Amino acid sequence: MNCAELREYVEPLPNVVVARTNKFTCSDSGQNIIKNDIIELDLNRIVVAACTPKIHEPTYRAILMEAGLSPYYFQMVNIREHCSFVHQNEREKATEKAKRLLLAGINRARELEIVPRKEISITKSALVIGAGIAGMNAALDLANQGIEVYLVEKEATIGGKMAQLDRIFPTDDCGI
Amino acid sequence: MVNASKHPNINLLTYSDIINFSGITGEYNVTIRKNTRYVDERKCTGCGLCTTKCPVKVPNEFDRGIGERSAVYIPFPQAVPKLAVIDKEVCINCKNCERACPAEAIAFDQEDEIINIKVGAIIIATGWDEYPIIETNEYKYGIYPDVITQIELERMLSPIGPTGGHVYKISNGKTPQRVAMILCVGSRSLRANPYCSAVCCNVSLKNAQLLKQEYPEMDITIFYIDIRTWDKNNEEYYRNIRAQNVNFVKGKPGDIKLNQDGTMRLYFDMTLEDNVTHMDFDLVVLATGIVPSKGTQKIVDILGLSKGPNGFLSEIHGCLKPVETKDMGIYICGCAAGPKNIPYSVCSALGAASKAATLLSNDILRQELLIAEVDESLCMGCHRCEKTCDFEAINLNENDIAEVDELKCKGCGACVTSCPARAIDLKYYRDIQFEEEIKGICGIEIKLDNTKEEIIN
Amino acid sequence: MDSEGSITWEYLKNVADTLNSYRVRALIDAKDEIINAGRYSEDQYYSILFKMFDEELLKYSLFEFLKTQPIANIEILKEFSQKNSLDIKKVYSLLELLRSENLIKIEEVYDEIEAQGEETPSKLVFRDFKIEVYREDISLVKSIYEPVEIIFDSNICSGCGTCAGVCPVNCLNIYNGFGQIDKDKCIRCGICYYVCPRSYLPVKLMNMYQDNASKIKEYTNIGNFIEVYSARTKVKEISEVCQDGGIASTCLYYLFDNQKIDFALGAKMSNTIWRPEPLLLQNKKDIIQTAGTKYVNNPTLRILNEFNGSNHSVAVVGVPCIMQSLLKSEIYNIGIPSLNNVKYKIGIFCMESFSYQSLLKICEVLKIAINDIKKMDINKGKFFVYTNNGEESSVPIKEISHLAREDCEVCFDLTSESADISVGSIGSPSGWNTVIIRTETGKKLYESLIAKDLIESKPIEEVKPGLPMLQKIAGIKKNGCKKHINEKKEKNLRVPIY
Amino acid sequence: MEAFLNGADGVAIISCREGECNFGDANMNTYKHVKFLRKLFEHIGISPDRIQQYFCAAAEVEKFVASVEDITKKVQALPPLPKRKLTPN
Repeated sequence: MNCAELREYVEPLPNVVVARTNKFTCSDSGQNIIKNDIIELDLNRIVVAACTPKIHEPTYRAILMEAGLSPYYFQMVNIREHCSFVHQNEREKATEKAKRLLLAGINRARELEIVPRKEISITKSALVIGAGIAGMNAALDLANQGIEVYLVEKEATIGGKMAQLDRIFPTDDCGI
Repeated sequence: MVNASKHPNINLLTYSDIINFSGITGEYNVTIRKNTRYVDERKCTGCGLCTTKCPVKVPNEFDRGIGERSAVYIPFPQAVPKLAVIDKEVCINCKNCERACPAEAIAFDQEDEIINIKVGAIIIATGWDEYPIIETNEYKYGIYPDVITQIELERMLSPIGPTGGHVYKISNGKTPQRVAMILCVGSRSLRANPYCSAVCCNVSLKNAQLLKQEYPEMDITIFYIDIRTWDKNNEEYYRNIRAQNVNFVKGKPGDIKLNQDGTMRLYFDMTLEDNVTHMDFDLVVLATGIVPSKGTQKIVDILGLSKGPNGFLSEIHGCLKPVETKDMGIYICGCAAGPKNIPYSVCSALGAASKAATLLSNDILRQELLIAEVDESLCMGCHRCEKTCDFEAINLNENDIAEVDELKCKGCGACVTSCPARAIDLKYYRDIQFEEEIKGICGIEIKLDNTKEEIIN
Repeated sequence: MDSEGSITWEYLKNVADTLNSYRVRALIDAKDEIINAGRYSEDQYYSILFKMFDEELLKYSLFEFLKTQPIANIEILKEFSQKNSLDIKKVYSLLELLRSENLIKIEEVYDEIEAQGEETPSKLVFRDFKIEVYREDISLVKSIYEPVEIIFDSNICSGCGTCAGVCPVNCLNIYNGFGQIDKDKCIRCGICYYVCPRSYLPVKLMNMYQDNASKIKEYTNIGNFIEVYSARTKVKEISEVCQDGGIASTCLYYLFDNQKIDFALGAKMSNTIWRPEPLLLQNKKDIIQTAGTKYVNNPTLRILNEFNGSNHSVAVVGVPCIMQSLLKSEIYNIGIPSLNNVKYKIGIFCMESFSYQSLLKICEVLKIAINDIKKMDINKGKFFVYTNNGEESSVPIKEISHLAREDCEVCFDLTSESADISVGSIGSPSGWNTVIIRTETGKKLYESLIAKDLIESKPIEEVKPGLPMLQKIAGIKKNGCKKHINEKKEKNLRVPIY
Repeated sequence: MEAFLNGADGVAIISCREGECNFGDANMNTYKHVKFLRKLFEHIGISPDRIQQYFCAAAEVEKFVASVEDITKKVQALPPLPKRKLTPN
């Protein structure tokens, strides 16, 4: 889609201080641009229109934190999966849709708030459910690191399905 | 097995079920019910004397019903912990065992024990079950006695199994001469499960080899769609067995009929020769697939995890986060997450253990509170949110105002919609945030002074 | 869909606002609970829900309309009623709702008419409303539709039983004349609050409905009426058992006889002597059980749900508070099937009633065992008791009035102003009833009684002490009510909003 | 309703399949609300086709596309709903 057009579209929107297009915003150089902008322009909300938040949202949140901003003042708009991937042959319509999504993202960004965090002291023990070959190995591994492990098995004996096997491939060892 | 049971850092709780779960990463509260064995674990020596005195005989589940066990039994000779257990459903209360036990370990008045524990992380390794072929009677399993599964063959091949390592036809007790093995029963099928069960090819190859070693004259035919032996050394293993005079037929048998002489006739399409034909066999062994265990389903319900369309537990990312679930402190491994061979199961178990240990190596965890929030000035105390919440995270305080339990709330938002007074909002996912988003998607711009709204499209 | 053409954006906006209404939302979510409670079927549930929705929708549209006006008055309300082709009375009722929900403030403007001699003292005449909207956002208002629990707690529950009779989840009941609520079952739909005569009661509006008037005006101490008579029954079975003139029973007798009603609601004596309980009358034989005045209060409307569903016709005989809640629920039609079935409202005069416990105390004062009492009566300011042995004793009302129910202190209504026809003894000679005809329904019924030769009737002017006496006593009750309400207000106690 | 108020002619709610909700049975809770809204739309004279709930898992691409096409078709058959008017100042 037409990224320059998108930038021109969002620039005059209320509250928008700066809009940039950039290849690979998630790269180091892209990250630095955001960081510098936050510091120099005193930004308090960041909207990134790029790929899925599933992968890079943590990356960007980290940048916000580095720049001294709450990581929750960040909003990601997925114009890759939602626009360029699914509307490959309709460039103009895809751009139009991206505008709407961006507008939604910017609108939401205005209302963003800091989410409080709670500090939890971690209980140094683990529960392993199922004492088959996987459960036993996991339990032993943890136990060997000095962690207290509860190994719970619904049957009367541990070993699981593997105890039923006579030999195991490809080594033909005994199953038990 | 013995290592696991003897390790000082492992509290082994067998014959137990998880019955309740709450809390968040780093601080889970789990309630475990230790089902009664009717045998005192501290006194039982595992001598097995009681089992010889018990008058009840039922099919032995461990040996897949080929052998028998009594109502008081030790699952198998190398069982860990080696303790007797009484199956109350079949027990006739004759108390012979009580009289026989030299350690006075039989305790008919024992009751279920409820144990509450606090843990920082959870690993789920609830394993697999065999494809329930008894329900579908594929290849007349359950109808013709000499149609068995690989696990049943496995038990017969075991020197400690019900037949002492010898293979017999169930119908007449003779050693079979012609054995058919059918792969992909219940797997890679449009009628049953679409997925590959990952281990059946190798299991069949291994058992064919064991049979060949025991009975060199035996005719073994393996019917396959594709032989999938993808892991380290497995292809070599396959080549080796192929060289041992085992017959391989590419094509899945379509029908099975019982002949007058007790043998079974398989009809099949030899796809490599384009030839529809049939052959007679004494024993048919089905390589049944792997399905999620019943325990997995139960754990999904109690822990509130998600599972995929095939019923296996879902990881966050199939490639990069294969042992992690959406709940940060809960990890999955082994066949609970999908069919695996043993090395892969062990790898995933160690992966999960490593992930859990990484989490537990921290002293403090910072948890985002993406949870519901109650506006006390609007709350009417109608209890509706309390009834709606699946996680029992909302309760009314003494002033009849709803209170959210930070540890239990999962931030699902069900209470938000249930509140008639609109007193509940979800942090970071507030109604106002969505309303603004909707306005954006609908193309409505908000002017800076916030007083004028304008249509752009 | 064709009808979509007439929908405006403003309408959609009001629909959206209405969906935020506490009551509507409470009902939506409680569907399973309501249907499982077994009182209303799924169809009835939806009809109640949508009726409520429509009512709320109108209310919010009025609110939105008022918001656009700087100062609203009656003219503005008329404009709204014309625009939406609504009865002006309906608009008043919505206004009353908005007021009770604290969304608007209403100031009433009165004209003072100067005294013209002794005969006509100076008085205030209603002229106009001054309506001020002082809340912008409905969704931020804490709902006032609390369950009637607060009414119970503040001792102003009249024990009429309506709430228990309509509750969709059966969480209310009346014990010993006072309400009780099962908080766990309650879904907070506020239906009970809506029908309760002691939560808020639009008195002026109720008189207007009785009168079928479209203007707000002042009424006398006995409310709106068409005609007043003094009458007594000619039906022998009734005259043998009745308290005075037996007119209320005769009305039922006629209605059952002519298949005008399928059921009637009344009070009969329970197994505990002198303790009434509600009765669903099925035919005229049942009337005998209900004849005679009961001085202990009775939650007649509790059994409303016993004829849920089909299109029955029902008459209700009851005291003023019962009539009030019936008329109130008629004005705020909430689609409760059993309330829609009520076709005749026969009111009884009531000065105050006693709880069963206080009746026992009166017996103590009189040194009579309750089981010996044959008949009770209030006459000439005294409470009379006649025993089975033919003895008669009495005590001045003043001495026992502190034993009356506390809630009766806040009741302004002596003559069942909300009924179709009111019956009582005050104003007529002994053995006769004063009958106040209030509505067209009441008038038709009374005319039929005369036509069928079931009663003997005289204009009230022909008997002593007559209407002035009734007006005077009604005035006493009204003033007493005002006094008690002011007292309670001073103590910051909850009072009914009239 | 916010969507309708801001100019949408139809709303599709696409949720996980029955029994596969991440959060217990929130998808079925939503379904209850959608069912009510459809009834309400009928009651106030709006076509219930304007609001639909579809159940499809994240991986069911065809079903998702079919859902979107289904509601688009249904809503396109209906006249547009009234739009918010421009309020001067």
